Amino acid sequence: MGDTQENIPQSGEVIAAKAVWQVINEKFGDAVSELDENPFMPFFEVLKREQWRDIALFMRDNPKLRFTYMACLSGVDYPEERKLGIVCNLESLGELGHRIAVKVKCDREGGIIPSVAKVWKTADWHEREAYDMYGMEFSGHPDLRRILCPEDWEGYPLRKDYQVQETYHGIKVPE
Amino acid sequence: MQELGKAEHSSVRVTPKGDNRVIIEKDISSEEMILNMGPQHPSTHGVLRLECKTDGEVVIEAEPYLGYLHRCFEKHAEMVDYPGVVPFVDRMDYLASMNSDFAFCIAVEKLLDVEIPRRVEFIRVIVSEFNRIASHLVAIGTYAIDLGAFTPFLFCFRDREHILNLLEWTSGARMLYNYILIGGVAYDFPEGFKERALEFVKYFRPKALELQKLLTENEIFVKRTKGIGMMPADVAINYGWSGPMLRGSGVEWDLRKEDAYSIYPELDFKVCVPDGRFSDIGDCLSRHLVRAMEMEESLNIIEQSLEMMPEEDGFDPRAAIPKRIRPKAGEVYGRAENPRGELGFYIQSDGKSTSPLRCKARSSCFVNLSAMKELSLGQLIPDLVSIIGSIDIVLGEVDR
Amino acid sequence: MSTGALLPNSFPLVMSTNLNAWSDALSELHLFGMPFGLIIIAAIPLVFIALYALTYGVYGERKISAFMQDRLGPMEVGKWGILQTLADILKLLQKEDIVNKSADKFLFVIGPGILFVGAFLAFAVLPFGPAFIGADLNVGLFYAIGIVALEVVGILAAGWGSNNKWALYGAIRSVAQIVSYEIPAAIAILCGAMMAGTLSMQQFNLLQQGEYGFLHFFLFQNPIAWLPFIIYFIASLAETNRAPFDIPEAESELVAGYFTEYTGMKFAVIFLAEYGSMFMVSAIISIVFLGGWNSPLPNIGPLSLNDWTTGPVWGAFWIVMKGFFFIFVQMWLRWTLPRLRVDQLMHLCWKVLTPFAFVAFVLIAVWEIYVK
Amino acid sequence: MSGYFRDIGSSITTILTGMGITLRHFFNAVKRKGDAGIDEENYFNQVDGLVTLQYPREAIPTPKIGRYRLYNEIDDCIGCNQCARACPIDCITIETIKATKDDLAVCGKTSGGQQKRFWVPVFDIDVAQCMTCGICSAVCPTECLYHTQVSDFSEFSRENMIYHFGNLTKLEAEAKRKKLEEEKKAAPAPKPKPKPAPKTEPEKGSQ
Repeated sequence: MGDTQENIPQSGEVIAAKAVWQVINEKFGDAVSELDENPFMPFFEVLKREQWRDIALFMRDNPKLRFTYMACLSGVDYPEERKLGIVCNLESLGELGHRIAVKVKCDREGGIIPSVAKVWKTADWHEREAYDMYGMEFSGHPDLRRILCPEDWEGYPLRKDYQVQETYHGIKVPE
Repeated sequence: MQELGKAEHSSVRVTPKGDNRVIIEKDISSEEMILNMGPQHPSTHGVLRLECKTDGEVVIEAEPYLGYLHRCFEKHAEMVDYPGVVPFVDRMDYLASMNSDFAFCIAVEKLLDVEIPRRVEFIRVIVSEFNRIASHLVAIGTYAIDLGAFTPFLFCFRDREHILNLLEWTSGARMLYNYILIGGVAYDFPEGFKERALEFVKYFRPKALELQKLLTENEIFVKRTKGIGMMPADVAINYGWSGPMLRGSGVEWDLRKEDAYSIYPELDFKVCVPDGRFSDIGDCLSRHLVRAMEMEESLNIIEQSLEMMPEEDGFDPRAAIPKRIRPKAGEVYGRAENPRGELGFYIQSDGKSTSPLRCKARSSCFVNLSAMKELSLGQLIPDLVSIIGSIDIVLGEVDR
Repeated sequence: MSTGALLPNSFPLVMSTNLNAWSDALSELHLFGMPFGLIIIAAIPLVFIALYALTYGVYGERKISAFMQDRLGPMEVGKWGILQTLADILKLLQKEDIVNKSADKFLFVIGPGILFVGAFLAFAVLPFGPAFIGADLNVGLFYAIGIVALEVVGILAAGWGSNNKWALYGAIRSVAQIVSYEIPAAIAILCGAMMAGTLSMQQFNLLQQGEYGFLHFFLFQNPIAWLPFIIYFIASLAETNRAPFDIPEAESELVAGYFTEYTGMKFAVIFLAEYGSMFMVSAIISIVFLGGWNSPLPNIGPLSLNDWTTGPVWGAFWIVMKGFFFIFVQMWLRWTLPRLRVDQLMHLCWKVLTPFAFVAFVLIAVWEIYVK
Repeated sequence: MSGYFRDIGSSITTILTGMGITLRHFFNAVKRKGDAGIDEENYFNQVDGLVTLQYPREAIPTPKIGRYRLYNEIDDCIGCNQCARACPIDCITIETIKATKDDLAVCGKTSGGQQKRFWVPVFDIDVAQCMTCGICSAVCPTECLYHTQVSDFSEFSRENMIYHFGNLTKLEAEAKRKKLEEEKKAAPAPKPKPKPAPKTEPEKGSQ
């Protein structure tokens, strides 16, 4: 972080994230992990993923938190842990202005993560995309289909062990 | 858990309202018809497909189908090294490549520890504001075409051409620049760029006024857009809207102010939100007005930064570029204000390889478009076109 | 009000003073027992439409739109691209004539035909100057309004026969639009008929004749006439599906509307019909309100401009020029304005134009009875 | 009711304003902007009038920095393979043959005076794939690979889009390869140096 202008809000961000994490930790206890004080993206992990939707709703509606805005939801592959996961970047628009990232992980094969598509509508398409690219299920998602790849595409392209299919409807797939 | 279900829905509902909304009497309704709008349709701005359930002229529901322009950006990004990702970023939002590059470089520079020369920051801001004007010109022009006015479109493209010439002069390419590099920019401004850029600002102001008179103030245009596609602020936030879309709903939120990246905190500009005098806040016209106002603000920013930019003889804009870009292990979410909203990159680095372990692009159009289904409920087909136009999608960014 | 004001002492035919001298002479022309002259009379409007559509209609529109948009327009074929339209026609002729598999072949083929015939039939009562008219009907105006509406059938046939959802939308919109706009258009025209007291096209012209040129035109004789004039002009835009009322072919909504599926020559015929009816409504408006083939120039003292610019050939010139002027305005509007929405279009028709047309109708009647 | 008349009034005025603007442009069509390049003084001199050009005959000149068709000055190329590795889409194919000792003089020096150590029989650039990002020219140590201002280079056949810059014919390459084999046999493994050139002056091209 060479730029001085960016440095100041960054450190403040971690402090704010810490306060946020404490509020969540009070409520949910050991369902959430310790806060990782990553200076660019402070995050915690949801250890009990069944509770992820409750945590999400709490984060959105608690007056101290008010994470009204989901900036991003990225699917991630953790091949060495044999897990898939999502990373959600959340932010509170308005006077609170704090942001935090949340990670949820699930098993690599047949993993299920509760959907937060109804909490943040942003998550709707992002979860579809994560499903499309990584293949984890989102339970409770209103319309879980592939979004970018064709419906009948085989495999999940962004997994690290992905092998591209040879032909698709008789068309040779390059590489 | 019942409460959970209720609470989940509590804040999310679009109630389409407005003066110009048509009330459809249900007793004359007939059979539903499925109408496929796109992927090759003049007003879907690329290869978007909308599967519309229609009842006469009324669209009961429109379901967007994406992926026709999916070019595997995220997979590509995992295959090539960091500087090699930048050209691919260019091709995502091809109307605002500079801004996209800027966002990506911000993300990577957060991971790396690089000191960015001050002049480089100014160059970056100036070119990306130029590109923002160019992008908004396309947005406004194509919106005019969607509503049947062809002439404003060509006026917009005429002015955009000057910007492209300016950017070609400094970056060497007209559209896909690969100009903002990680840790610097590719070239310094050419001799005389400042004068020409100021001339452009002088040239463009009356042209923007003319555009306003020809299009924005036109009664037919107002009638076609005012009160159409209403999006209340809280729903817009819940949908994750950003950029002109969110500001069109009256939320004063601009990453240039919020994140205060680069030299934006030093510049004097305002966040454009509609004041509700000409438009109903949250409708298509508001979004259009925000774009028109932002062009003016961008001109201000360009003027200011051209004045403030430190002059250096024999300045090497590539001096700060690291020899080998191999960030330490970690993850970062970096973002910048794109003409279409927040363009963010979630980058995960393992500290060993020169290419990202995971590079997720949070594209603004993708998120903005996700509200399409809800916005389209019970609209007329012409209004549907008007709404798609006001979202200002670039399919290259939607599908990545 | 007599024909005597026309240039006297001329060649019997070329400069004939008699009304309809050329067309009467032609209709009596028989060769080998065939009514050869009638064929020529019929052919003249056809040739006119084709030529005008080729030159002014397509090329002119492209150039006008280009200039309004700071472009050059067609420049490649011929000097200043003058032959561009010919090249386009050649291209269209060579194109494959596609009739899609599921189309209703009969309707699909007959659609452009009806469209063109509808536009063309109206030319029968259009006076090209004092000496030429296809048929000087005493209900000429009524016939013209009626026959232009025949286009609706053609559009519906084309749209339905295409078996394409966009075409169907276009056709339905178009029918709703044309039928609705018939009403303000007809009432506005009725105002003109009321001022003239006749429905014959040639009589309209004769009534607006005089040495003061444009001052004799109904538009300048009666201040209220401006209202039906504007109403008719707006309605005529809608009837010919021109912008801002081009919602039946709204390219950004309905791809191309009712002619989405047409290719090659059928497409060209639809275009020809559009330009034909554009000229037709422009000619009607200039006959009813702007003196038709009468010269707008007044006699000013010794400069008898009006007399110099009157005559069969001048008459043809004036009516064509007036028609072209209104076509220019139509193009001008098209390249300026956005498109209305379907319901706004209907709103404009039923809630704005029709009431105003009625008001104009009453006012004109009052004027005719009490003021004149 | 007043709203009704206000709507009619504003419609008429705004439509007339718009028509005034288009008519002004129509009459301005006698002027033309011309083909001044952006780096010329008079670029913004003519702000009204027609702006389009008849492309192949008239064109706005590409600025000097213009980054279009890729070109390789093979005489300066040392065959270091950096560009091919940097290229994000692998549109550059390079094959090199190490020059034998007695050939070094024949192989020559670059214009910068650097000794070339490789023959480059194959230096193919697929300009159809090339996305003109400029990364290859930035890493080139001898600045022999660069983008030219030629922006219009369409071809009828895709094969023609692959540009061959190699400095040896197939036969010559075969001969050189054989020569290298013989040299290797003669002097068994004198410490093979796979990539001597690139490390000498890296990143020079970027400045």
